[in-house]
Amino acid sequence: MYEIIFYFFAAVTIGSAGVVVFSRNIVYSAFALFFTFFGVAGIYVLLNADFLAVTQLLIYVGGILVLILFGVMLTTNTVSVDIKAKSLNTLPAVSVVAALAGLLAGMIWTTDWFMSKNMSEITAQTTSKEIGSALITTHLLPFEVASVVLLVAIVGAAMMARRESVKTQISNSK
Amino acid sequence: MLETILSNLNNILPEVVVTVTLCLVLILHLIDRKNAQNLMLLAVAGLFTALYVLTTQIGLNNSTFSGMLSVDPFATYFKIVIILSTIVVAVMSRFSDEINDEKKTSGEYYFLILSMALGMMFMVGASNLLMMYLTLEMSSLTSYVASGFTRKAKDSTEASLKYLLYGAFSSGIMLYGISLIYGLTGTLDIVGVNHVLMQGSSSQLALIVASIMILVGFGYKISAVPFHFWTPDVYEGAPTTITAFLSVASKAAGFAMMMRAFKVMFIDSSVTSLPPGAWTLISGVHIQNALMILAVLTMTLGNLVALWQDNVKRLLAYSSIAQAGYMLLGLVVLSSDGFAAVMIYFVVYLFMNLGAFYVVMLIANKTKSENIDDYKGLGKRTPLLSVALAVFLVSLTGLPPTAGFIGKWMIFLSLINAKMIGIAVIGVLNSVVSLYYYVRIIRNMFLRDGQPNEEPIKFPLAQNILLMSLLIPTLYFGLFFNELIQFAQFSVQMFGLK
Amino acid sequence: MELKILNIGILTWLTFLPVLGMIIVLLLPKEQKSAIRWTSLGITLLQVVFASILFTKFDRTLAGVNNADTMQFKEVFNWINVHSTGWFGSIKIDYFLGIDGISMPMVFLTALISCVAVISSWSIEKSLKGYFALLLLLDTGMMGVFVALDFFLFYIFWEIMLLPMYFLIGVWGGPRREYAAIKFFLYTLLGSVLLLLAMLALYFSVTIIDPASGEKIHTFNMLAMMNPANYDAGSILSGIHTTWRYLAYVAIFIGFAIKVPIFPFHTWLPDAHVEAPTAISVILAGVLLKMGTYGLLRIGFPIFPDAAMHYLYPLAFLGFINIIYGAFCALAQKDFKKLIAYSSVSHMGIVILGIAAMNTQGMLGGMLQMFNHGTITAMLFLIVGVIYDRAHTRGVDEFGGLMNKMPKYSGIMIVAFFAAIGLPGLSGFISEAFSFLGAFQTFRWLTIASAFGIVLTAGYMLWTLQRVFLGTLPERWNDLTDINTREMIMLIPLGIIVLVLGLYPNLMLDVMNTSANTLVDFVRANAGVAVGN
Amino acid sequence: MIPELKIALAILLLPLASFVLLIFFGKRFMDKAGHIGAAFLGLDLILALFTFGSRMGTEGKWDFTFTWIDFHTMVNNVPLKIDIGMMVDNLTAVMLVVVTLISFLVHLFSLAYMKGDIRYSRYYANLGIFTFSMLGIVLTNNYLLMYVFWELVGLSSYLLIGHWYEKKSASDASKKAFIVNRVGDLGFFIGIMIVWMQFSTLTFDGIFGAIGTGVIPFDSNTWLTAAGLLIFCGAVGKSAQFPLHVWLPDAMEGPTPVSALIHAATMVAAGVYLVARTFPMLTADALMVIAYTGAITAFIAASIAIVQNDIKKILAYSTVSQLGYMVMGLGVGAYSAGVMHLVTHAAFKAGLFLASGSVIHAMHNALHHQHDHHTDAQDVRNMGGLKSKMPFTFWTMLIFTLAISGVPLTSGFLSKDEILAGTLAFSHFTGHSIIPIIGFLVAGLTAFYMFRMLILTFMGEHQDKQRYDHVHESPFVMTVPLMVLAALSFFFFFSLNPISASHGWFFEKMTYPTVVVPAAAAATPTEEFVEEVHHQHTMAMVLSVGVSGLGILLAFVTYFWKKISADAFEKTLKPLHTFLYNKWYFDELYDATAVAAMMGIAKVLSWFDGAIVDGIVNGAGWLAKLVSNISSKFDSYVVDGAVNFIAYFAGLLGLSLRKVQTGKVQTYMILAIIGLMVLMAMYM
Amino acid sequence: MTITLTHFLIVSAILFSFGIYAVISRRNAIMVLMGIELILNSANINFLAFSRFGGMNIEGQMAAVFVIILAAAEAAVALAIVLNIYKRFHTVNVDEISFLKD
Repeated sequence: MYEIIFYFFAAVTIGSAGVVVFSRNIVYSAFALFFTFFGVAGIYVLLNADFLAVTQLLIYVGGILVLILFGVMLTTNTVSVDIKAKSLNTLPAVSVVAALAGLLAGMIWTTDWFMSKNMSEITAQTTSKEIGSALITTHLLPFEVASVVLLVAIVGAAMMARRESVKTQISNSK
Repeated sequence: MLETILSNLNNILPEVVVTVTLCLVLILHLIDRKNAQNLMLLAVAGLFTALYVLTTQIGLNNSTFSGMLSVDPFATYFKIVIILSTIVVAVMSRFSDEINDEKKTSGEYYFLILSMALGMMFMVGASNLLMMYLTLEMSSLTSYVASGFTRKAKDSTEASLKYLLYGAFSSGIMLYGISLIYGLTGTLDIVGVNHVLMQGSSSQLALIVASIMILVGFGYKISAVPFHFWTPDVYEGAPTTITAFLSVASKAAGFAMMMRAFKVMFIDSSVTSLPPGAWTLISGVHIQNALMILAVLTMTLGNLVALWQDNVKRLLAYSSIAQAGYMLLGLVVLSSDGFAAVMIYFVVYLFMNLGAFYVVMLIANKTKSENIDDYKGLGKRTPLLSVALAVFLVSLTGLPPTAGFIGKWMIFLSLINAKMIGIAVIGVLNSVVSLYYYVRIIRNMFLRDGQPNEEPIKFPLAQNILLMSLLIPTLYFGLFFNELIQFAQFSVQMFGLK
Repeated sequence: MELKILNIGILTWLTFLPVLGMIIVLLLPKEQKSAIRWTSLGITLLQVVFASILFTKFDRTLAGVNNADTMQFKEVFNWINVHSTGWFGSIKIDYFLGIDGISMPMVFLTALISCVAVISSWSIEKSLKGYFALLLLLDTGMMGVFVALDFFLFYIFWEIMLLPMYFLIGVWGGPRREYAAIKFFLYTLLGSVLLLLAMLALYFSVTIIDPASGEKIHTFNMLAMMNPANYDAGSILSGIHTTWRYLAYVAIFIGFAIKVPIFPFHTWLPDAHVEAPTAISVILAGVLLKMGTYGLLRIGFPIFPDAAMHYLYPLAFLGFINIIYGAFCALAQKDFKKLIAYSSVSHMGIVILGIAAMNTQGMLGGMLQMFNHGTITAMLFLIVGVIYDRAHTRGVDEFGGLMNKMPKYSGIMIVAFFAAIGLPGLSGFISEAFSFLGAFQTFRWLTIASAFGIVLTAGYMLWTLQRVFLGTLPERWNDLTDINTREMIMLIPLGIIVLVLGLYPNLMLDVMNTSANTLVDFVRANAGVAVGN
Repeated sequence: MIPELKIALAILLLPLASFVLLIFFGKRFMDKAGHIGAAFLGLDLILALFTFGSRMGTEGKWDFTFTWIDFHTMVNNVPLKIDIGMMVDNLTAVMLVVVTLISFLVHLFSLAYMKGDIRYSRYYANLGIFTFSMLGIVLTNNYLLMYVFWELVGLSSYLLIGHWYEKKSASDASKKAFIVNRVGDLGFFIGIMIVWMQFSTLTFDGIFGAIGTGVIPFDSNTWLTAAGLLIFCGAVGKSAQFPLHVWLPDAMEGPTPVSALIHAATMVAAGVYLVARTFPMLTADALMVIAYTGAITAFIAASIAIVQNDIKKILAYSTVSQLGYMVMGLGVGAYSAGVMHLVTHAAFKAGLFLASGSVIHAMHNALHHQHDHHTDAQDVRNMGGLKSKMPFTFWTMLIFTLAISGVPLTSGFLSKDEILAGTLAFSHFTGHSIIPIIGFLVAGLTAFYMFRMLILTFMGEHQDKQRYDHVHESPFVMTVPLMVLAALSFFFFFSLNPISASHGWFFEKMTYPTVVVPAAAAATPTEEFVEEVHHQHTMAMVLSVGVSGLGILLAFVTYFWKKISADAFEKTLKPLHTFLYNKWYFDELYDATAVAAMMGIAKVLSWFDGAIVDGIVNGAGWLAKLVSNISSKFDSYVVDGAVNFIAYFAGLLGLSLRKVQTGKVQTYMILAIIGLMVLMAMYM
Repeated sequence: MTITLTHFLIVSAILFSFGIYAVISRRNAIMVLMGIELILNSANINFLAFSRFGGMNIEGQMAAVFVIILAAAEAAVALAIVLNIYKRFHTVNVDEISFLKD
């Protein structure tokens, strides 16, 4: 059962990621990304990370994906049919990525990872509580820093995106 | 629990001060949207307070927040560098026409500067890979926005996009590398990683892949070849003040983090036969050779390409790549000498590089140009500024009696001490090459005549005071570097190491 | 021997007087042209006075060279003192000045040439203030090089000269000044970075006991570097005839060779000389070139006696090439200044040949030739400058018959030219003769071959003399005027020195003799001594 | 220092004082400068005569040596120092008189000859420094000072030859003289180096003393020979010996009294003096070379002199020839004869030059009177029949010509005779009979060309009647020196026996120096040689009078009685005549070889310096730029998709540095990943 | 066949490769951003997998939490910048925005 679920989610994740990457239509890509995030969330569940799975769905699907869709809509002339996004550097990209993937595969097969000795003892259990307590004890500082990061991101994004009365610009150096 | 948190807070008091200041800046901006002067003064006041608090922390050597952050002399030293450069950049921004044109968002501007500084201050102390990633991202995110600050200019916008894409890409790879380290050791704490690695691992390949992937993130931050490509474009496009800030503070933070990460994670403390200050890597970690290659490539490429530049900012961008190459030499040595040399270099670099950018900015204010050809005849029009720029450039070349010489001297001193003479030769030859393009600017200023009947350029006193406060240390440290070396050598201590 | 004025040592005065002058000049308003000139002149004259005092008070019997006790007018202050932090150990750098027979003549020469250069710069109008400020800074750098006994200090002074020189050539020079200036700058920097590396390697190889704290520290003290006992066993430069020692010597040699300049490294010189204003050519030829050979004597030979002895023949061979090659190149020149520049290459070759002999006569000859070439070439460049000021051309073939038109000028010119030819009775002869006599003892055939240089020298000098001064005066030069008092004032003292040293070389030889003997003995004695074992 | 040496020092310094006075204050004295110079020299002459007198009465020599430079160090357990000093022996004393006398007479003669010259005082100043340097050579007791004064003589001759430097030919000649002399001096200097290296002393006594004890340079007789010959090189230059004789005829561009002083009597004789001084250390081989050098010089110069038309050129070549004679004499071992010929020749050759100066002076005045600026005042073909117009000049000239031709009762006969006897003795000992053959041949030639000159100048018809009318005898100050010198050209000043000098005071005082080179001394024992010279004397006398008479007769037949047509002779032997007239093409040969080679090398090296050495440096800079800019050829657009995979990677690698910065952020990323992969690959 | 760590790592590696590919080959800036999200997700899978198989080590999960937070922040900033670009250049094709270059 566990295997079937894993393969299912793995297939969803990789398949949709393939669509994201190779689709020529950016809107398709954006929608395919939803399935990727979903698949990843499923894998999280398989990895005993229930809290993370939910967070993944909430933040990625509810937040980031929406942002990306906004981006797609705002930057694409939807009236015209031409919302295709071409790729470039195909050949070098393929070769580089192939080499990288090969390297990673080789590494994964050969490496002796840090593994718990008694895998059987690990049972499915919720980690929300642990995460919660870690956030205010051991990971308090990252937590606070993350809050500042979010503040900065909000202020920065707002400042960047705020529409100005557009004048014709003259670049100052070129 | 609360006591622990409070005592921890005491350790990050400078960061807290900066955080409070950035909030105050935001609030002040909401109250009074027009007055950039007050914002600047507030920011600078906050930074000086933080600096004062920092000075009380000198000598502190402990770890806080469950090992997330180290507050040790090493971090304090770099924090001082960062705060000093933030102060200079903040003051400098007041004199920048580019920034002053964006009056309405000056609150955000100082907020960004301060939050960049904050991120960097955390970077230098971070002693957990997660914390490192987090703070790196924090300073990067603000940098992306800051380099696109002058939204009217196309260049600035383009710079921010390139910076964003390249930065996110690099930090993504770094994150993957961090995850592999986690997989190998089961921990993200760098001291913990070190302990696990010390026990010996048969997984050479994963270790190499992980460490080099992490190197990508650091390399991008310090603009080391071949991860430097964003640097010239961003430096050219971003507002000059931000460029200056990125070239000094951001690089300092990146170096500090990298030095800490590599030294703490990969040091083999079981080897005791070495002379004091020297250390050795855990077998199977080949970071030294990688750094050596990076260093040589970085300085060579930076210098060779800088020969071709006509835009002074871009030229300085390549020059700062080359400077990063020299600093990397200090890491290659694998000894405290090298680290101390890098640290000394940063103080020196702070003054000379900020000085150079400051002069370039002032000149661009008046002439609206950063092209090297428009520097012709400046020696006559504004002698003080031209002489100052000449001194900064000479210092960047590394000629006595400027501070730049001391920086390079210490680097080569540590290299020779480690008998890495081949590398040292490449280094000095590079500095000869660098002379050529630095002198091009000097030549245009003094040896060439500008357009006829150009008016002399005058600068207000305040701007000259800032200039002097950069110029005088550049000369002073060239002759009296006693305390500087002493302080740097004292500050090489890192928490978690004997 | 100590000499203090206002409780500050005389060598410090000598070295930093020009800096004082520079500050005064910078503070003076731009319009006060004559005040700036007179300040510079006053400062350099004072320097000459101090140097003369030094010259008279100098104890001729003390050798110096490798012995701190016999160094004279010593000044030692601790400059940099980083306490031991366990890694480098303590870093201690001393402000260590002192002179011996090797540096004394050079100190005097520097003061003299600087003063002459100021006088010959009197007619400079363009950015006068900057010019004199830079000239004075240059003066400090030159003087510092000759009095510093700490390698680090030496290096600082060595490099301080570069920038003023760059500007002085680049701003006030001839049409191709930029090219010449950057070429000079790059070349010299290339040499000095190699010097830097060798210096650092030496630093880590030498350990002394710090008299203050009793701990073992590395040092930049040149004299300590000369003592074989101070080398750490197993350090980079320990041992004898090791690759590292050879490499370090070669690095140092290239650093100095570029300055001399020795054959393959000389191409900056003609350009720099031709483009530089007269006063700067005078300084270049008069003082800067000597730094190279001085460096070899002060650093190259005594610190690396084994390598120096090993490379003695190549050194002499380069000297031979310099002599012949420089003379041939001079023969082909049509530009008066370039001709003199190449003659410098040739004459410095004699210095190289002399010191490569590594015996008393050669060494003394070489050292004396350093001084003599300084004065003679300074005269030659001033002579070119005088004519250039009037005619605004330096083409040798464009002149003729000046002897009648400018009799005083021609009289002085004859002294300078024949001194350069090596006519007995003028200073050039003694030093050339000693150099050859000394070199002949060590390198028989090479010296015979080199001696052909004296025929070539006579050839190009007399040919030039004929083309410029003899024959008939072209009509366009009918309104040339003879030299004025100011020009006389700068040329006559040099002429007198040339004459006096020609008749009574002991005046200078006495000063150098003890040190030269000691240096030769030291190098010969230590060539076979392994260091650090 | 003994008082006599103090006087000698005064003799040395008086001309210097004259020089200093005239060079700095010459302008003030106006036309009195000459009188001042002459006065100084007059005093000098008196002192020299006094020294000569007291010297001749004593034995040994007066010597004074002091340490000039002490190196305060030891070499081979000998303190290293340079000793210099002065000495007066018989040779010196004679030379002192010769130099001061001729110089004084030239000063006197010039009072009229140089009157009105634009650089009158400079001329006298230069005469002063010349005399000073010449006396220095004579008075010194070591090679260093010898070399010093040697060079100073070169300088003063440079100044004097180039006195009329506005003339290109004059400045060329002065330059040529100095440089050719330098070539010789180079050898001299190298010789000194060898000597110094071996003996660490440069005094004659020190060196000869050391050689006498068997010490020789580098333990090699070859090196000793070489040292001697190298020092002899100095003499080759100064005394215009083959192959460096080319400068002397050109040097006639100087004023004629200068020629008399420098190029007849003193400076050129310095070389002979040098050989005489060095004589003790010359090996048999060295002497052989010297003898041949002298013989060849004597012959070449005599052969050229026959066909010259310029009166001064004829005298110049005759001087070269006679110098060759002296050198040959010394070379064959006839030491006293060589030195004696030096002295006698000084008197009559100076006389010849002064007389020719008198003629030229007169011709100049005549031509000037006619406003004729084209006719050469020195060409014998333009003269003729001056005998009656210039009786004093003619009669003195006749005496000089007889003397140089070696006619009995003259001084020239005595010295020449002894040299020829020496050559016969030499050939007897060594079998080199070519030397005496040349000796006699040259004696004949000399008589011929000298009388040719005399006849063409003074006898026969004048070429131009009008000009002839304007020729007048020279003034008193010019003829008096001629008469003094004429008197000195008779035998009784040197030996009371008119046919042999070997028992005269000169030979007694100027004894053969002790040869210190053991090998040379053994090869030709002095006593045997002197004996043999006596033996050959009659033979030499008969032969020499014979060939001289033949020469004179031939001259009269050809040019006075015109029984033989010189022109016809010239035409039949055209190639030979051209060859001789062009001085054996020596100048052309040197121009084509040595000078051209020098200039060629100079040009090539200068080009090399500019193009190659500099070019390499610039090329390195260019290469550095190229390395960073090679790119454009591998522009990233060229390699788009379809291109071969490997070529693409090669292109990417070759994409050099700068053009990589395309502005496309994704290219940057690819490069970063490639960098990453390369770094990883290095450890796998 | 049990699902081991390797399976998860392979999924993650594939995702990572896809991400890299998207980043370096897609012209549209938003596509590049999507690629970056893929990279971050792959790293997160790694963290969680190592956490799970390393004995439920909470550190991995904490890391993932923060990565998600940062991803959100980054996306916000990135979109703002992309919009800004679109305003200036009227395109979001990365290769067309290359005015700053050598």
